[in-house]
Amino acid sequence: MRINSVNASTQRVVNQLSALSASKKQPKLLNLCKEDLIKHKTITNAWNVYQRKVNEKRHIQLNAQYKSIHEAMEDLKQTSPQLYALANKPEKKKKFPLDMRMPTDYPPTKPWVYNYEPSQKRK
Amino acid sequence: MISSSYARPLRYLGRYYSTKIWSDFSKRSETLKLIDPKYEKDLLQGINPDQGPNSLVQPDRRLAYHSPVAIDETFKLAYEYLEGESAKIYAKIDDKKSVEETDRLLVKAEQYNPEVLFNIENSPTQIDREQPVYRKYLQEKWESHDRMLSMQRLEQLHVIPDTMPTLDPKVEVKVKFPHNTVLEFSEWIEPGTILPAFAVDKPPTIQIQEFDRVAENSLYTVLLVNPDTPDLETNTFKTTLQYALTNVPLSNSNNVVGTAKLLDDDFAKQHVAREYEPLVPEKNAQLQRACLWVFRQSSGEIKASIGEEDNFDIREFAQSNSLEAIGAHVWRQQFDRSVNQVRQEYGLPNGRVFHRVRKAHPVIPAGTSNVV
Amino acid sequence: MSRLSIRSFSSSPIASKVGYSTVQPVHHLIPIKKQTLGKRFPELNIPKDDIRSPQYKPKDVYQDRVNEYYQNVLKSDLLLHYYEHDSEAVTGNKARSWGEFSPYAVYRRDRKPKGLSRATRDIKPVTPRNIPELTGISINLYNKAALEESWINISARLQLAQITNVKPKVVYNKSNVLPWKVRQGKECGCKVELEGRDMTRFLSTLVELVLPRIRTFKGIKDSSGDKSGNITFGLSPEEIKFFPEIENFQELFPNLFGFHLTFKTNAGTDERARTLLTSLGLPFYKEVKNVQ
Amino acid sequence: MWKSGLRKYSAAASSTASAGNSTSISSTLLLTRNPVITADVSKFEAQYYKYQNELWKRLMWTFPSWFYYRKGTISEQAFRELNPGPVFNNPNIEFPRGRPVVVHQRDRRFKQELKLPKTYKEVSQEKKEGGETAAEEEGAKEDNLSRQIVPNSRITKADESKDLASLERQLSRTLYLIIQENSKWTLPTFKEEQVAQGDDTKDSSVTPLHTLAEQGLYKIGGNSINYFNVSNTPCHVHKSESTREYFIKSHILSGRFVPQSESIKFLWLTKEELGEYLEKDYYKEIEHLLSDI
Amino acid sequence: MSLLKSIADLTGKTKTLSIGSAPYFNQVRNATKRAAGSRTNKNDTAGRRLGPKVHEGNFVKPGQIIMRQRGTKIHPGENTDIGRDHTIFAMEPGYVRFYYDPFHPLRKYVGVSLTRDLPLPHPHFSPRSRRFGYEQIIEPEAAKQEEGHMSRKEYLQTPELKQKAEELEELLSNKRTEFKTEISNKLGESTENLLNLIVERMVNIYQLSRVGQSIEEAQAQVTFNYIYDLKLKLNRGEIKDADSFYSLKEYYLNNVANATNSKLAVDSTGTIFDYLTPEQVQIKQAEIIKQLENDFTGKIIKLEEKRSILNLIETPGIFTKEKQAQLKSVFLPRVLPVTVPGTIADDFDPKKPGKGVTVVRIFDDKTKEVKTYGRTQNAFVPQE
Repeated sequence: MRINSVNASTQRVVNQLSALSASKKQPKLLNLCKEDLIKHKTITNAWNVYQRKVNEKRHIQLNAQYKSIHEAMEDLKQTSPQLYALANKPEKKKKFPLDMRMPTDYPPTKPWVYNYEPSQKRK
Repeated sequence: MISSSYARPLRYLGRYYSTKIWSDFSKRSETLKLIDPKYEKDLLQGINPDQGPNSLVQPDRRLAYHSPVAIDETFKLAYEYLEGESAKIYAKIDDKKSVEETDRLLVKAEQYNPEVLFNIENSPTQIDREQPVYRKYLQEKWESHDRMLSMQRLEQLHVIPDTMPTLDPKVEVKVKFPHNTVLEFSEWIEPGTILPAFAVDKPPTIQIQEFDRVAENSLYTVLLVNPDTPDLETNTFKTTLQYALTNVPLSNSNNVVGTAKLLDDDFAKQHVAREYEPLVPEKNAQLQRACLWVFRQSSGEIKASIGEEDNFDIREFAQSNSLEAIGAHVWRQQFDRSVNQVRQEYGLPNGRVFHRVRKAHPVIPAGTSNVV
Repeated sequence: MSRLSIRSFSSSPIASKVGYSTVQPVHHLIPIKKQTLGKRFPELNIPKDDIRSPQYKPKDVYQDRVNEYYQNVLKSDLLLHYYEHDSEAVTGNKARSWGEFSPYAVYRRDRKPKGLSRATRDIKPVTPRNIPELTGISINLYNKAALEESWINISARLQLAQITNVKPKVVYNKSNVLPWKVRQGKECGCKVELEGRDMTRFLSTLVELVLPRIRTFKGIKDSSGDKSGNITFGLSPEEIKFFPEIENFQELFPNLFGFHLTFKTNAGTDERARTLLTSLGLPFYKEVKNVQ
Repeated sequence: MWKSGLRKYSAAASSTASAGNSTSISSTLLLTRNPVITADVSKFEAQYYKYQNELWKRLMWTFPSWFYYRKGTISEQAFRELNPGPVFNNPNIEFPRGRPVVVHQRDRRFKQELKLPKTYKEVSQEKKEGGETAAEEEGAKEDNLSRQIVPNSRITKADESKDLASLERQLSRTLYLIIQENSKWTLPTFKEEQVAQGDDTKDSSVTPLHTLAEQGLYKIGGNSINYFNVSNTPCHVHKSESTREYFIKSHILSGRFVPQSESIKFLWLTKEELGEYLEKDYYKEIEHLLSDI
Repeated sequence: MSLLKSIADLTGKTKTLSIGSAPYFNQVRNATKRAAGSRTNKNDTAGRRLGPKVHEGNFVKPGQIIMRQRGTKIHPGENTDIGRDHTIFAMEPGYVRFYYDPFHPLRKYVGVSLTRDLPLPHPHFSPRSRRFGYEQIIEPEAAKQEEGHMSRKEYLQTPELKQKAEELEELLSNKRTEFKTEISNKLGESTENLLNLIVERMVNIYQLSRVGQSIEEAQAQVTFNYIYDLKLKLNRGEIKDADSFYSLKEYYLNNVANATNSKLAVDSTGTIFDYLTPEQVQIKQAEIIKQLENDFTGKIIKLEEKRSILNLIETPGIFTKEKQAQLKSVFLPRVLPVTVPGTIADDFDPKKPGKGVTVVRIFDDKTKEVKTYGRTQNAFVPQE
């Protein structure tokens, strides 16, 4: 009764606080039976093994790429010092373009922008 | 279920590859199967919601149980994936690999098998200890609790360094006195417990669990010493030997020295180097520690018998016989009303009685005359 | 409160007990976790990622597109982008020793680095092992209004929780500054540390839905950064309106609060961190100084 | 010490190389189209995400509907109509599958399933659409913000028609540009002209590798390509006795590849498809540069 | 003063040091403090007489103070302790040693060594040197009195323990008489001595099975206990020689242990029954469960049926206690399921159920509906 009789702004704060707090909102604890517990463990194990494999594969590929860059630069240094100097110039101010977007779950209505107009500079 | 042969089980002859490897027992041990077959359907095929899981006992609780959504479908895919990975590992095992390498690969191939996990979680006493994967899980369990507890007690009660200087525990040592008819004393004893004399008046059952593969013909020594026997001449303590087993052959699965073995006359003759005599503390002589040490015999059989000297030097004994300490256990005793009866049983004279109050007499160095 | 009046279960008063304790050396090498040996609260010994723990929370609940993009596309690009042939690690400004022979310095802390109060990290060349990565986003909301009326902080906390899906922690004042009415121990805002899927979801919302709709937003200042690869910028209350979680419930959040966002990276330098953030879709702009 | 020695050695080597004029340097362009949509997940991954998601929902706190739908409002009524409360724990009824534990209109044993009432905008939109004609509706559809969102198909027309030259195919994969000039499919390669003439004192006399690749691309593919060059640094070298092909990595961001001569054919292919079109040894050499996704 | 004097002497000898006309050292010291005492002058306290009270190598008695200090200038080492004000005192009689401990290189320690020639600290891994300190009571009367002395806790617990022991003894003696008649019935005629041995054995097995040992374990344990007691008797001299020990042992093994092991068994409730091997037990278990399923599921359970179900479940030596409880909860529910024919009243008015009809409302989880049934008396398993 007393809660209902407070003014509107106080009531709003009370509501906000109750939306934040855990009281009466928590679900029952998961008490899995023995069989389900082992099943869950197996699922988790499989996921961990799977992720480990994926990460290993990525790591191997990145290492190979790094080695390949290193070899290319080593070779370029031998073949053409000028080109090497240009290729090894640090690009400190270079930024990734905003047009490079991260993938979405579903494609946009027009999956690709074809009508690109080159700027004046390039011509 | 548990094979008692000491021979090395399970070698994989030739290359072997099957994607349904976890349901194929032609080359894998039968002991990797679910021990209790009544759980098989619930675990591998899914729980029927109209009957509920088998592991819950009460019918109403069984029906009221709800599995997480989509657990069975996910489990099926996970099982297939892990089984495939396991088959790949089995394909790597051949006869050229060393024993350690084979064991390592066997652990890797079976460690995620849900049947193995279920066995180790729910029937840890019935598992086959010859299988490296089970030993690995046993070791993890031991290291996560029991090893820490026993080392804490051994340190707190000064078993190290009062008997042996230090301990690098390799085996799990469990002790119980199965002749007891009271539940409190008939279970496995937690290290450091204070026990009454009647609870220890018959020799204990000792379990020594090795976690690495035990080499053939490896022998063990077990010594029970009491470092708190009063020595009135010097006003200090001396160590007495209460029980000694030597040259005991043990394996991963055959690892208990208990009633069944002691009943055998040959065993008693060959391995009991000193008959069991329980600790019988005298009145007001305070708590005494019964320290049980387990040694690996690194240089074969011990031939010499143990002398009857008054003060037993366990360090010297271990060094002269090149024994490696691998595990220990401790319990405590003090004078209680059953001590006199135990003394009578063992034909011991009546115990001395000491003053209740501790006096300020200094220690008398050995060799000086006994003048207080 | 005097020490004598503290209630305790012990029968002897605290004042008669010695304030001395020492650690006895042990005789073995087994580390003992004492808390796991107690029998009173067994569930506290279960690790959080075990489903039996009351604190268990599933982590991989959906496909994480931001992380996948980073792993599959950006990592390889960044490796190539940062590659510098024959480069070596640049040693940071380190704490100095007091000299080898001074007996006074045996147990003394090392000297501060030259010209700085704290040592700086080495800058190592980028290899597949240390490709810069966004490790977390920390959101810090300083609520001035809460200094006077602490209940105002409730709506600030709720606002952060609404946006980030993580329950914020309350921040308290550490010191007294009377002219600003800052009192020690009073609530002055809240903060959230985002990691994993919470972070990537927040990042994608920010980059794809919020920032493009802020007309005045030019980008993050090019000079932002703490020199070790953590970039900060702020959002004002008007800009927070564009978060879809707030936008659709405007009547529930009549007062909005601005906050600071810190993108925590392991890049090591601000320059690298900036490049990393642009690859994740955050724009930067260069300040033009007024040149007369 | 050893460093300076190395430098000397390399300088000597390069001088011999450039003096000999024996090697021809070219720049190969690895032009990629990054995935537009998220990667396709395996069956196990999809199932795992579903399982975890269900667990997550099961362990979520109860939705504070009293906060979002204030008591006595119309929206609250609509919400209540859409979400009838769970079964009440009546002590006179038997529940063979467990008694419900209801707190705040949620059975705490299960996840909470919610249906949300339509917002004011949506309702008014519906009303309007009801009154309007179908043609008007069509026109309004495109630019109306509050129209119902229907996700587009992950498989595009280009996939269906198997148009290998389209940039809209295989949206979840990385595509690579290959061209055919003399009946052989290759990655676009552009030869360095000036370095062979051998004036190595001036930098301006040579074109940097990435510029070379850019110029070459515009030459064969037209000007309307928006692309991002990842780095000046080559990511790979394909060596033979007298040739050096340095790989330059770029992403196409928008625009299109328009062949500037009739003889040029081009395709946008995934990693596996590249294996079919390129020479086997060559593909094996560059396999690690190509993304699996 | 002495400085002034020496300088004054100097000036006397060499005049070059005097400056100007005024004599250089003719100086007056003015008071810089007020003459009347201020508060700060009075707060000096008496010395606290801190410091070591004994020297290295001195003999100390327990409780004797070794060091008084503020804070721990010196730390308490072996056989010493520290008081509330950091006073270090001896815990054992012995010789004082001041030393450094390698585990705490910045601390000084003081300890008490139990003998004169023992250095401190003692090597980390060597056994501790300890003092026993208790004196033997020689006089027999006093010794007996002291031995009989009980702590308060023991004294208070004694009556209860005694009563428990008596109850146990009574239970066992009842069991003995009970077993005696049963065993003599089962085994036929035998000598009184042999019968007593067998009865004692069964009682012991019963006791061990009460703490959870299986029948085979308990049998082996009881055999071992008997032989072990015989051996102790031999050691005590109650048995003349080794030969009679062996003959007694053989007699027990052949006539008591082996003769009864395969015939008699006892369960944890103290019921004697024919021994079954573990394989036989398994077969029997399956049989009983099959019988329960075939004969009693889906049927009305009256008192008679209930008794036969209970008899089947409680067949001695077949099921463990937990299993029995589980079987009871499955086969003897309080209310039979609605699928059992004859437990549902065909037509009834939910508001006015007839005599002997109980209205039951059950929630169906699949259809999400509440169904109402009228249950007849037969639906409820009779309670005794």
